[in-house]
Amino acid sequence: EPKVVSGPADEAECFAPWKNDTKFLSFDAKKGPYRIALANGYIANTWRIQMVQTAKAYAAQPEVAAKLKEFKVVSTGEDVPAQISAINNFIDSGYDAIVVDAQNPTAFAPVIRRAKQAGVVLVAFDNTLDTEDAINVNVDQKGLGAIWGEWLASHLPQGGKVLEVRGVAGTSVDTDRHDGVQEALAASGKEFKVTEVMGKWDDAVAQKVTADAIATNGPFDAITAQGGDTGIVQALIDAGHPFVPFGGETENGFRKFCAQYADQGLKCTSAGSGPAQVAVAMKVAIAALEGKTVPQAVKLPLAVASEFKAGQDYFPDASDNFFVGNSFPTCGINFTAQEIMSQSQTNQ
Amino acid sequence: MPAFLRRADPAVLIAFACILVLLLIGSIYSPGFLTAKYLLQQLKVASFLGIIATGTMIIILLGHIDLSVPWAMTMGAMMGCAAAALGPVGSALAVPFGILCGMAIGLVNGLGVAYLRIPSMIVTLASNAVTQGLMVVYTGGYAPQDAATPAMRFLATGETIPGLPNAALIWAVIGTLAILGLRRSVFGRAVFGIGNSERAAYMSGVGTRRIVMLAFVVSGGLSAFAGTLLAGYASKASQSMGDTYLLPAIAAVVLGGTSILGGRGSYVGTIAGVILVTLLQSILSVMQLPEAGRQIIHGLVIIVMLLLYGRTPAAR
Amino acid sequence: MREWRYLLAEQRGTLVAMAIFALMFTIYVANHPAGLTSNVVQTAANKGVLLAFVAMAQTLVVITAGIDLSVGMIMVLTNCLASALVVGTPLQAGLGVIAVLAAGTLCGALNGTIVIYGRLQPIVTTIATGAIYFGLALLIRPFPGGSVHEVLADAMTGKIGGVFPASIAALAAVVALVWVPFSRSLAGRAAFASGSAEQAAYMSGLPIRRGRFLAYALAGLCAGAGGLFLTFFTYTGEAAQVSGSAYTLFSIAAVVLGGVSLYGGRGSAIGAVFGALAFRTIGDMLFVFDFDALWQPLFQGLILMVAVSLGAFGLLRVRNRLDWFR
Amino acid sequence: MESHAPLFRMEGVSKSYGGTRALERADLTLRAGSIHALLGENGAGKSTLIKVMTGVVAPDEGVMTLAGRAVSFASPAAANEAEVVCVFQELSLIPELSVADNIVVSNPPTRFGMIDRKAQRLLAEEALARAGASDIHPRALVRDLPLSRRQMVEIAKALARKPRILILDEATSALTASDVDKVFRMLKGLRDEGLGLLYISHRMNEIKELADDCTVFRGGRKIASYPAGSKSDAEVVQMMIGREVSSVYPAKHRPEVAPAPTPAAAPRLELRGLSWADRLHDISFDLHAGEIVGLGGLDGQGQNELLLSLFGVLRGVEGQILVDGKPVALSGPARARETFPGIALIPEDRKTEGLMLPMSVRDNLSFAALDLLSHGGVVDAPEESAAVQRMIELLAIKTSSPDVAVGALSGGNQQKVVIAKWLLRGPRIILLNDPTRGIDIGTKQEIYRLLRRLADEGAAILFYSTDYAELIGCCDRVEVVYDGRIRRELVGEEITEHNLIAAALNIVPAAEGDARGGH
Ligand SMILES: Nc1ncnc2c1ncn2[C@@H]1O[C@H](COP(=O)(O)OP(=O)(O)OP(=O)(O)O)[C@@H](O)[C@H]1O
Ligand SMILES: Nc1ncnc2c1ncn2[C@@H]1O[C@H](COP(=O)(O)OP(=O)(O)OP(=O)(O)O)[C@@H](O)[C@H]1O
Ligand SMILES: [Mg+2]
Ligand SMILES: [Mg+2]
Repeated sequence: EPKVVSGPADEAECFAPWKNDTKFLSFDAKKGPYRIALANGYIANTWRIQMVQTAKAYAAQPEVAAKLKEFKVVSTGEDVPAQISAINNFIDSGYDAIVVDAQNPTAFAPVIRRAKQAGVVLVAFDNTLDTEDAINVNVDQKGLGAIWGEWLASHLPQGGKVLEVRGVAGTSVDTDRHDGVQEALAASGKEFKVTEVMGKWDDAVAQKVTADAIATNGPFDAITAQGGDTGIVQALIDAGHPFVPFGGETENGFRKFCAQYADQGLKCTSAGSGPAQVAVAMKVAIAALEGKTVPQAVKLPLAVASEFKAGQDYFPDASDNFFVGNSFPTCGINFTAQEIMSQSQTNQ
Repeated sequence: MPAFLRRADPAVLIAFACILVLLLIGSIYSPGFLTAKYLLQQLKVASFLGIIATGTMIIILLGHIDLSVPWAMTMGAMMGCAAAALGPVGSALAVPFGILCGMAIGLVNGLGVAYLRIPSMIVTLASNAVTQGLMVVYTGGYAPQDAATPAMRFLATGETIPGLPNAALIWAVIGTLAILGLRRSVFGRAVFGIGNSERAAYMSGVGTRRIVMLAFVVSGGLSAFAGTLLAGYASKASQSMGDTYLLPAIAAVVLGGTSILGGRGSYVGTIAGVILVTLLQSILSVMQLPEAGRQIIHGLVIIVMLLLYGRTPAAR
Repeated sequence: MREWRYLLAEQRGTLVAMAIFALMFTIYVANHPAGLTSNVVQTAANKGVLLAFVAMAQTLVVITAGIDLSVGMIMVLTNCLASALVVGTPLQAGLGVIAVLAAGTLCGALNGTIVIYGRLQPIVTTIATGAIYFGLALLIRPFPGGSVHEVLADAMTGKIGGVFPASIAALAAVVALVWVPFSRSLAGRAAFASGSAEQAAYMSGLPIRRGRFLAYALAGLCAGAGGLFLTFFTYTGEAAQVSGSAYTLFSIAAVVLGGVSLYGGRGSAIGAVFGALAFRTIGDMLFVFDFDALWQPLFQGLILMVAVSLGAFGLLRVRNRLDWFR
Repeated sequence: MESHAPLFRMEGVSKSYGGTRALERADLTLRAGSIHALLGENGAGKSTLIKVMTGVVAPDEGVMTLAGRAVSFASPAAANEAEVVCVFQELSLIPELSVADNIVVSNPPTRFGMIDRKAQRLLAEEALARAGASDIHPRALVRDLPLSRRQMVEIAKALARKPRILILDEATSALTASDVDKVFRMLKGLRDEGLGLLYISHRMNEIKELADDCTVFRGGRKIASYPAGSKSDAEVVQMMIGREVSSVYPAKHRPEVAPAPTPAAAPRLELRGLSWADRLHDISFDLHAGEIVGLGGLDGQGQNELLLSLFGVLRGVEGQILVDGKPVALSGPARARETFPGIALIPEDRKTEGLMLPMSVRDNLSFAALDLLSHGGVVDAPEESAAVQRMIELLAIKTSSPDVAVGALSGGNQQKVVIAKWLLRGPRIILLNDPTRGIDIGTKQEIYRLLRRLADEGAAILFYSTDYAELIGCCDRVEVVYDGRIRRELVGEEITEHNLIAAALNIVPAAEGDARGGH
């Protein structure tokens, strides 16, 4: 049972509170080294694989490794109950802290209660949990949408036709980002006609629906997309659609395109929540176990870029599927693409 | 009525009529649906599904089902791209290597179904899971090269005949082979025979196990081939790129009049089914409806079309 | 002597499923850091029961030689419904439970109606109705949310007398109230018979349509019970397409592990329940064995492959090659 | 019980399937307390008539009356309701259900709304006993029973329904003499209880023994109704097939005419100590080119297994099989059919082992010989058509075109397709499992002639039949099987009904002469 204390947090630079009125917590210090678990859901996409790789890389860093007795990762698939059960099992097995990339932010109430009773530190990231009883490492999904929306509005002085490629229907991330975009566009006071398609955060799907949208509803004056951005640019190229301002995610392939076609009108803002946030979540968990003061909700800086420099904002030699934006300098977390993706089993 | 129309299966004719109706409805929403550009684009996208559906159809004709399509596709695409990383030789062999990997999955399925007599639905489910596992390990562990080769790009999006995407050309070739193979070849006859009664086919001295295994190998190879083409289309391979193709492929084959119990169906129907499914998805995706509405309409349209022509004969 | 042999032959699928489950669960518990505690059992039970409900639903349809690819979506839809209806006073929540189960039954009945009276092939019909059910779920829950009567939910996912998982008791109750009467009724027999040999069943004067319809409707009911439990388990509703499809596919795996013939006419929901529990234990193995995170899906796939290949050992005993063909 | 009042009447009933006119203004009158035989060649419309009577198909026109009241059944269930019960030619058992389940299938005893399995079991046992099949365990799965046992279950199932009219459509076609005896005793009992029985069979001797009235059909029309015994065999056959059949069986080899099996040459097929599981024990005999050898014995004594083992279907067969003096390893039908000089098997159950019912006659006929009719894996269509046409003519298969689905042919014609599809390969060793089951007398004669001709041309034929008359009429030699062993070899004149039955029942022939004088 953590004490509510007054801020600021111990590593205030890194552990920025989510809001002004965010509570600060202090758990009873436990003696290390700790047993920490990562309960992941789905794994078969690049973001999640990269995330797991980053988590392992972070746990392997000497100063972190020294504090860990065990770091265990379990991926349970799409199925929320399986993930809940995994957390239950971690609790029953006496792990000190559990880091969760939740499949669904609202579904964990019962297990959060159990964790609290058992005195286990629960830290959620990526998809955060709707609760005050766990620590959330928050990416502002709605704010991300707002960034894209505001950026588009600023690049279209007269308003115009916008193509919005959304993600997977029914998820909170999709809804939050969509709301952010819509509200920002509406707030600009300009006239926007938005065509919405569902791209499922997948390049091939996004490319197909974009091609269809261009053929039937195009041309567009601007584009925003939650994922699958590389495919969307590819669709523009294939259709001979003029390059237009594009607010999108942080895929390496997308940024490659943005850099390549910048002078032909492909102005981009690329913002997102890199998989490396898992490292921040682990850092928070360790800090909490050490009895340090941490905010209940940590605000993660977004990795935003509108200018693209090779080797820094994107990596010409790395895979298009790679997610860029893996550094949180305020937290002392800096991974290069190579560090993450060539982190193989043996050198763990 | 021209002779070829009189000979044709009425179900297939109605299916093609449904295609026209869909297009007309689309064109009320936006005239863009009737442009050559849009139609050719659909044909290109339909080709991927068409190639997969060819394999799916052969399997369904046997009375089996292949649920390993999604990751066979992904594996084909990823392994093809991986081969390209090995330099010019690898680049030249990228597509065949991808196909070979798909055939390997098919071989596992085929061995399981034909020789170990495990229900196809479950072997292919398991092999799909295993393949997914392999691809996750591969992606995570080997900093994979996953950019499509120029050859893949060319096969998927290039145009040998101006205006006609190569993908469509490839589908046409595969389709022709499938029509001839199913109608005229010993293999095709055996497929129909096994689909109707594997026991009787076996007792007729047909090597039913070999045929079934071969069919799964073909299906795996076609899935992987479609995967490499899809990688060419998207210019890269990625995880779970095949997830959205499994159910549409089955739906297309059955919408085309093939019996899920095996032994009955025509490839022309499958062509109609593939185009129907592709158009329906495309039209719904660009119509500005809430996703819920799209899903509901999608389901309703399929049921209505089946009620129009896909009913099995009454028992009496 | 001959009598028990026949009994054994009848129940072989179910017994094998039980054995597979017992073996896997023993391995799991033996390696679990916490050992065999009531918490560990409860966690496994809650997770397994969800799939068991869906597998039961799938069994009902599969014995008629059909397949229901919408079971997962019915579960998702009823989950969303329950997150809106099973709230408020105990009375309201109770009525909500009934409404949710009724909605599940209705979905199943709709499948049945289209398949039987529309004479369409079950596989595409249920792909299509699955899309419809998912669309409806999205209408109710465009994004995750809602709530549930927490006392009821905790009771259903908790422990009876501090030891026995309540979810298992609920599952047993559904088996006793739905499956047992159905399989022992004339309609149930007609469902089995039409799955085994439809023409013969018709010639024998069995009420095939009634039997099949009932099977589909009860499948909807079981899937609805699954959706209800999902809500109890998560306190929330979510229109999750991927998890709907995942449950559908898992249910097929569970049914096969449970000894139900996908060709129809043979199998028991009890076997499928154990098949589901066994399948779930495959996932749990990841927890007790220290596999690298990236190797876990492969490991899981391989165990599944091995588990489904176990049946092939029976082939060694086949001395008449015609027995290969069902 | 008035035996003159017609129990059931059918007038002017017609039924067409697409273009095929299966019944044309057919009439039938069935008296209570009588056994009425329906006769007619394959495809005459007998089964169709029965299906109309029992509500399986709806007639195009015509009326039916049951005990004076007009009836029309919408389904077999409705017919059962009116106590009209039928044993169909294509059996209507549910393979995955137990024997007991099947016997009470549509009307099981219930307790509290659930099926009472104890009561069901008792009912089933009683029905099996009445049918004379107490050897069948009520919990056995129908799937696991051989065809003859399934027919017995089907009869028991009909009895359990307490019929007023009982119809048997070739219900005895797979039964051997001892079973037939039991069934006949039972049927006669039912007749005496006042039931109306309708009996269809292609076995003339059965009809002679059983029937009170007979009706002959041809081409969907009623030709004549007459009291049994009022017409000679020749007249009946004349009515059935429209021509005379002088002698059903072709002449056998007479050593002085054709000393065919030259002992010098190696036998075409030689079995040496064949054993398999607990079904076959140490079976040895030879089969020479030019010979027709019969397999006798009660059904289910291992004859089917013996034929299957020669076709490579069984695993773990011990002993040796030699073809033309060379040992062969048969790993399956595919090997068997290619083993020079080619082995063919006409299987037991045409529906599941012989035919792909929904496929066309053409596809079925050419299916086993596609390797011969193709070049480089591509089927030669003209060659195929010619071959198919040849076989249709050779066996006089009654079909409107080769594109018709085999399932739409009458039972007998389906059987002909099975035979024809193997003859198309021109095999030199032909194994037949009850090949004339359900075939009319005219066609039977053609088949016997064909077999003899094939033998004369050098084929070796092994012929299992449940019909003793056939063994006596056709075979040069008969191996009688009992409990998986060759009980006795009967050659030439020794092949008599008496000897066949004695050996089949494993009765030791005390002294050959005595036995002959006996009955
Ligand atoms: N389902 C069907 N569809 C089309 N034609 C059919 C069908 N059933 C029977 N026929 C045709 O009707 C005719 C009569 O068939 P039916 O089965 O009544 O003959 P049958 O007298 O019983 O012959 P058998 O002695 O061979 O059993 C045949 O020409 C047959 O081809
Ligand atoms: N499928 C079957 N086929 C034939 N006989 C059966 C079958 N199942 C059970 N029986 C027989 O029916 C009787 C009842 O057996 P069973 O074990 O089913 O009892 P039960 O159904 O539990 O009884 P109750 O109806 O009193 O609950 C036994 O004699 C058994 O051999
Ligand atoms: Mg007949
Ligand atoms: Mg027999």
